[in-house]
Amino acid sequence: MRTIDDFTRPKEYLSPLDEYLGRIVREWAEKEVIPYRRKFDEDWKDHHIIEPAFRKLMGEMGMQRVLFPEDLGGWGLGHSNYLGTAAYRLFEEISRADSAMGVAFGVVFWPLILICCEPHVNRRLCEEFAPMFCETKEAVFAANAMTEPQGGSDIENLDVLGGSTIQTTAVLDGDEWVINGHKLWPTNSGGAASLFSVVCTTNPGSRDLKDFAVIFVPANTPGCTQGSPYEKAGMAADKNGDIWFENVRVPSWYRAFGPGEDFVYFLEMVSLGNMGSISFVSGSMLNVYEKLQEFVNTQYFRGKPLKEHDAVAGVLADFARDLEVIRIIGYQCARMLDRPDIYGPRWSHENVAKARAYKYFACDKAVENLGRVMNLLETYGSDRDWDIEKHWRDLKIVQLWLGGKQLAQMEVARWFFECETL
Amino acid sequence: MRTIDDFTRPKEYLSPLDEYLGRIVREWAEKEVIPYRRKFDEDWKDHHIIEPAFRKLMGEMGMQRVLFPEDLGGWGLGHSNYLGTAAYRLFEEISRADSAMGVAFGVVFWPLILICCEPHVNRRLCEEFAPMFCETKEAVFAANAMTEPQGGSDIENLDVLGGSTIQTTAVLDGDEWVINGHKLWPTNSGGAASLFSVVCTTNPGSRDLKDFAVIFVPANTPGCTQGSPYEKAGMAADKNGDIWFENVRVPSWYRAFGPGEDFVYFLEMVSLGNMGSISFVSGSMLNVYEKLQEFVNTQYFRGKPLKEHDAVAGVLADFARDLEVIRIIGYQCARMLDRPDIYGPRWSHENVAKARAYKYFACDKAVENLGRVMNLLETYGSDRDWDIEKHWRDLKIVQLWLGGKQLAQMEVARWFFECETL
Amino acid sequence: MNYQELFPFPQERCEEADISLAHTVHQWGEAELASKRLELKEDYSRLIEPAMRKLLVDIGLQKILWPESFGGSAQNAPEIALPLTLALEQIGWADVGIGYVFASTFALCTTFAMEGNVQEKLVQAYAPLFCQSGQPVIGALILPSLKGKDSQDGPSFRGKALQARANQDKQAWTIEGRNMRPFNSGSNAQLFGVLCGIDGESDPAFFVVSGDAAGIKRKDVFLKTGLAASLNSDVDFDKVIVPPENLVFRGLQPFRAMLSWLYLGISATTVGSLFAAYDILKEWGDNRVIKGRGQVFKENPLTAALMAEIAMDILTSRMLLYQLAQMLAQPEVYGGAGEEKVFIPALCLATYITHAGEKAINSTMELMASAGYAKEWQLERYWRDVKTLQIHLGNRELNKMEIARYFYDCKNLEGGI
Amino acid sequence: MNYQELFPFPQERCEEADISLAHTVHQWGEAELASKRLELKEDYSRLIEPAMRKLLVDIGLQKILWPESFGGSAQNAPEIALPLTLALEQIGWADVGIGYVFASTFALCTTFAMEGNVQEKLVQAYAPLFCQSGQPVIGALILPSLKGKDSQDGPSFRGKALQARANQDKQAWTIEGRNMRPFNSGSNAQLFGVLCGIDGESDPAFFVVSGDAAGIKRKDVFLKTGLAASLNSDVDFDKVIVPPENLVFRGLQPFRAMLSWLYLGISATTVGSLFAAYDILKEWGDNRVIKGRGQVFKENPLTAALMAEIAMDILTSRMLLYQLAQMLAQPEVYGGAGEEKVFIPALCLATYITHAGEKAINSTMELMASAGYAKEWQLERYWRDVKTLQIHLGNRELNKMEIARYFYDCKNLEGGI
Repeated sequence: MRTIDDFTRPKEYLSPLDEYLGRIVREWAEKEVIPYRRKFDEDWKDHHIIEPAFRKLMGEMGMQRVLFPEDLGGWGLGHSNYLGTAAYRLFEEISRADSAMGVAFGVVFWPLILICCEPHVNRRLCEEFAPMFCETKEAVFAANAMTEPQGGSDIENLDVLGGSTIQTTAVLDGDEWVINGHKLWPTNSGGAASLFSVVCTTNPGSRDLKDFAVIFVPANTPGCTQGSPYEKAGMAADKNGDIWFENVRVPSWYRAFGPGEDFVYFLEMVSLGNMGSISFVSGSMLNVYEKLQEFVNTQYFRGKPLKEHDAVAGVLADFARDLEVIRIIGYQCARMLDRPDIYGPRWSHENVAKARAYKYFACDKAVENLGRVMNLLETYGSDRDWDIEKHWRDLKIVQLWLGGKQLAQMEVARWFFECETL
Repeated sequence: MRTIDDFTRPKEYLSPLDEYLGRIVREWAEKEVIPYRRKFDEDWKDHHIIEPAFRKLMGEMGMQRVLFPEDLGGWGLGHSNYLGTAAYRLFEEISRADSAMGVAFGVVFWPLILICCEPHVNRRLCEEFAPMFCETKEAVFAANAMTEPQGGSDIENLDVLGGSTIQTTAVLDGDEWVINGHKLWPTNSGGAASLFSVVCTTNPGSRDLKDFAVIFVPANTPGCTQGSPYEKAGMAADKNGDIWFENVRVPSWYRAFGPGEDFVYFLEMVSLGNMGSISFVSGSMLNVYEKLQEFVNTQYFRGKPLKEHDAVAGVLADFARDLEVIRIIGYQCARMLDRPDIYGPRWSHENVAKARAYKYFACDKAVENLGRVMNLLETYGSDRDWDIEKHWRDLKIVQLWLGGKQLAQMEVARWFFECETL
Repeated sequence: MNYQELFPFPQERCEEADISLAHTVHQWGEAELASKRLELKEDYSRLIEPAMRKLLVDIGLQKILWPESFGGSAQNAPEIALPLTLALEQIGWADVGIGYVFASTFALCTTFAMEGNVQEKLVQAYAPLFCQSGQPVIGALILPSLKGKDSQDGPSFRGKALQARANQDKQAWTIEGRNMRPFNSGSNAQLFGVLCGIDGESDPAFFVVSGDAAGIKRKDVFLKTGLAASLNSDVDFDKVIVPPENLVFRGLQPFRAMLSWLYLGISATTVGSLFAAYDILKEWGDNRVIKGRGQVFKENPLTAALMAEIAMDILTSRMLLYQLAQMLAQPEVYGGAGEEKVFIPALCLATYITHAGEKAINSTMELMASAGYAKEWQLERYWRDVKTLQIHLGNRELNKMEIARYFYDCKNLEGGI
Repeated sequence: MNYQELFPFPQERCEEADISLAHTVHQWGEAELASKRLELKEDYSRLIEPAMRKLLVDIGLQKILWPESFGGSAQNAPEIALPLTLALEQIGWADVGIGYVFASTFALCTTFAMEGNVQEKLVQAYAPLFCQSGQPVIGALILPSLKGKDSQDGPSFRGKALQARANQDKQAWTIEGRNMRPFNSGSNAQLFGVLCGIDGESDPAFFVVSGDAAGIKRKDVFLKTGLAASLNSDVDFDKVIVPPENLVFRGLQPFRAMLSWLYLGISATTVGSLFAAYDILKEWGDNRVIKGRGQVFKENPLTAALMAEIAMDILTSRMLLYQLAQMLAQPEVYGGAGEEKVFIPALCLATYITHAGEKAINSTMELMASAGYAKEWQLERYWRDVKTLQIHLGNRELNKMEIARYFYDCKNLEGGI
């Protein structure tokens, strides 16, 4: 029988770790997640069922350590030429079981990319935070505190706004930054994260990108509080909530880099975040393929399995086709971020715009396909016991985050058509 | 200003010839085709204007020779690891100017692939036909005579029909094949082709693929006649018509290979034909991008170039995004056919099904996008002087050929879902 | 202007009283549900039962089909299609699940209570339940379904498995079915409508069965993605015995007539939920500020363009909905609800409307980003509900076989509804 | 059954006489065009003029708006919307270009001949041309357009460039315009309707100009993708002088009223062309054999599924078309054709119908493969024509600004029609 591994990946791009990572994570997913995931929705607040699976993956198997340098207890992925493709495989396998776990895990990479990745390793911060992730068997989460109450993902709209709408402020007081502000919605907030990268401004209202700052704040720093998680349409394993910073003080060297540079490497987070989103999409869709195969093989119409009906097969073909395309595009995106020597820096406007294009392509196609697949199942489509409605809900959420489609469209239009006033 | 070269190609895959081929063909297109192409539609029957451009490209620049071995006057592309990607670039650049020229040229490769490509070079036939293509400055066309009056592209539907619907027969009479039948619609028929590969059966009605034969027939063989070209919605540079074979006699060794093998390598034509179709799509769309850039930069709405209107920019973004995706998929497809060592033989069911999937994806997206682009131009969209309506007409034709979408869907469903009765 | 004025409908064909009923239902929705949105999120099940009681019993919507002698309002002529549509739009606006449960129950009852179908014994048996019990009454449909290979030995109808069999013994019928999955409310329906296979006969028969009949076993309520008001569970019929008059009809045409009414109900409920999505989006568009330049959301051309698409989907859906209502309301012009020339357009229109609904709400969610999927904003509930309504029309590809057969005179196409 | 019966329309609202007129037009189309398809392919221009003459002069469609005293049939009340729709469906079925030219001319004439707008001097001036000249009469519209940067110094209307300017000198008006691109028939129109900017005034004015006025220069007919009956060319107005009564209206509302009628015409013509595509596909589906197993094309579930989609697009488009016709026919219920509450739905419906038309014909071509793009099968002509009709509605994204403004009460959105 055909399996998910029959879908194409550009084999030239795969990391030497690919097979190993894929295998252990798939085993973990089969054993620790898939048997329990139908109960995840009701576990959204407490994570009683979800937490042990995270612990296994991140703490015990050590996936939360991969970005750190080897000498600090990590796996050195931040130094490799396979950051994108290795992460893609990892996220894809996790998301096949549960894309909320995919994003919760993936976002741990977000702040760490800033400090662990060539060519901009911040060794001092690596040393500072490596123990938090590398010297424990517990799952440790990080979060990127970006979005603010008014304007949503506007902050990502850097071409237009130059950071001028950021309300969270950082003031240097002696050797310390004093941070004040209110963030909401970040993945791994709602009480999950132990470490934040906080997007803030050193000069409120400024459009000078030198005033754009990313500062690390351990979650237990006095003055930093997290609200309860929000209830959402899906993605129970990903907690989102409010974070308040009230006169939070951290050492001055907790700023990722410094004026100008924080902004540049923040763009790298955007391109990698978009790549990660594609991996959540293809991972989920691979599992939909498996469930769909089961459905169309076992459910009968007029004495034949449903897949033998030509018109149904047409929908199956479109689904397989689009999953092929999404996956190839996802790996191409990962490759472009793996190899700045060939495709330019990860933070170039070109790579950011293209990653956004691929992401919103993947999401549009996923939403369209999942809608059609739900429909093939008739009323079973809405029943939790076929799992497909879960992926349907989750993938819709992937489509909406990172500023949603419209912000992506504007960035793509600006790059390819050099629009100047959008 | 952004150019078409800003659209992504997987650089790892490109042939060493890529830059050179791209440059000379682009120069040819700018000089020999683009200034004249608005008159092509009325030249569909006679090719008075079209023919000189073909002569330059194929005969004088020698592009019709590239597949043949070097020692026979060719460029040796049939021996290379870059058959797919080099051809893709070539076809794409031609199609940017005129996709009908792209297909008319591309289809010259079709019969020649059978005899010129590793690992199944038919040296004797190479030697036989190399002079026809390599020792002239005239454009020489070849065609693959496949489709028959009843059933259209059913013949390609080999999984289901096993060649049983082929009505064109080949009977061995001593040292000669005697061929009888009627074919229609092949590219480069209608009087253009000098050489045909004829898809026929040695045992009418048989489902045994050993009876499936591909036999070479020079167009001037007695008994072989071509009708006038059909008038079509577009693609004037591609002539299509009827071909009749009445007791056409050719030497027995004009059969491509022999029982079983003819069928196998015919599948290779299918996968390469689908890849080529994607290159025609992306080539055309690259030119649409150029024309669209010109339109949205120079046409004003409310005092600003049209591209500065956010809602219009949304359509521009979708167009750029989809062209990115199509092109990456096209090159991935080409790569898969370049490297059987990595992706399996070009004629594997997997590669055939996947190439079909990519092709019908590209065509669906192209038709959707061209429809939207036409609409952006308001009534100018239908005027020939913006060139876009030309590509709109041509790309619709690409969507419909090779058996159209439904045949592709069935083949994709059969492969990915192992349907058995479709 | 509100949506009632913005989205044209053939007001010249509607009675004052019907528009007034719709207004009453709207007020009910506002008071019982819309104004309690946050409570609803926390404690849906506590609020939903009293809301249904108010609507069905106090306002009296469940009385419409029944004779005045039982306390009903005797609106069982086809013209009920227009007031039904007006009311269901408003119910759907307030809660899609309630709309769906009501529409299904209504469709079930049309089979024996609609003018032309009236079966006196059944009316006498069930009218008191609807008019005098003081309880909201829920009817569940058990229809042919895709099933596993094992089911292929059992009875089927137009390619799908019939979930139950019926056999006549003396006068009474015995109905048997295992692990049947009703279309709605398996766990709490007071009556069932079941299409059953009968040994030795090619046409199935439709039975009405009281929910308290001996031998009915209900399983646990299962989790599903939407329509929370429909508490569904698998059901066993273990030798359930029903009197002969409970065989309501046999064959295709009356089955299709019931479906036509169900399609109208699903379509009207969908349009109502689009009004709710419109209201939510309108509020968002009026208040959200983007691009940090004080640009109100709705004033950005790109978001406005998508908002326009959504409005167009609502506009066309509503117009087509009323076209369907008018077809069902005028059998003398268009034919009866079970005739192919009405049933097929009804299927087409319901297919269009539920897909336009999916598209419109999908786009609305896009525009609202995180607020689109946060339960707090309620939009995601309508999204889950509308999709679930849609799939209750059945597998679209199989349905298309019905449609193609009609329009192109196909002879051998398999399957369908 | 043919498409007239398969695709429901509100027959109960249509007069016998109107249905009979549609029948006459259908027969005209059959005799003059459909039966001559192969000749048409070879020699369109020779056949088209006599066909137009038969339709417009002999059958007399161009006489409908004008007073009986001139030989017209005096159908200039809004109720003309329904018979117009019935007739245009049939014209579109036969030839989309003729439908478009007629619909544009009709829309132009409504501005001064429709009940409520009647301008006696203009009616007297032009009624004889339509009723007594014995010639098919073509009117061309010159409307605001996207133009290059240079045009930005000139007059504009709602974001687009006005192609002409008018200035009053004593009594007469002088109209100036260079390289104007009419919406249709620039090369052979007998009258023009031109929206002109007036110096110092914000509202533009609409003029009717006789095609033979001094100073009108027509360029060569240019090549375009569809609507072959519309022989278009750029036009210069070099100090064209017109009398004061030729200023038909000023401002937005009457402009929109004209567009509403144009949208109805474009929509009806599109639906007619879908009937033609249906006929072609039906013939193909009945006769084509695939899969080498003697399976008739229409009996294959996959192709049937797409055929069903096409039928659904035709069904919804036709229903919405008649909804639009009924709105225009009943200004007392829905408002006048130029009011926002009619104009915006008209724009929405025309947008829907022309896009559904594009989709349906695109799919039909898919199914017919090479026969879809071979000129011999005629389908590709409808495909080019329907797309060209659609783009005559204008840039869809800009149009959406109008729609969003209405439905969401936007204040600052730029542009539109």
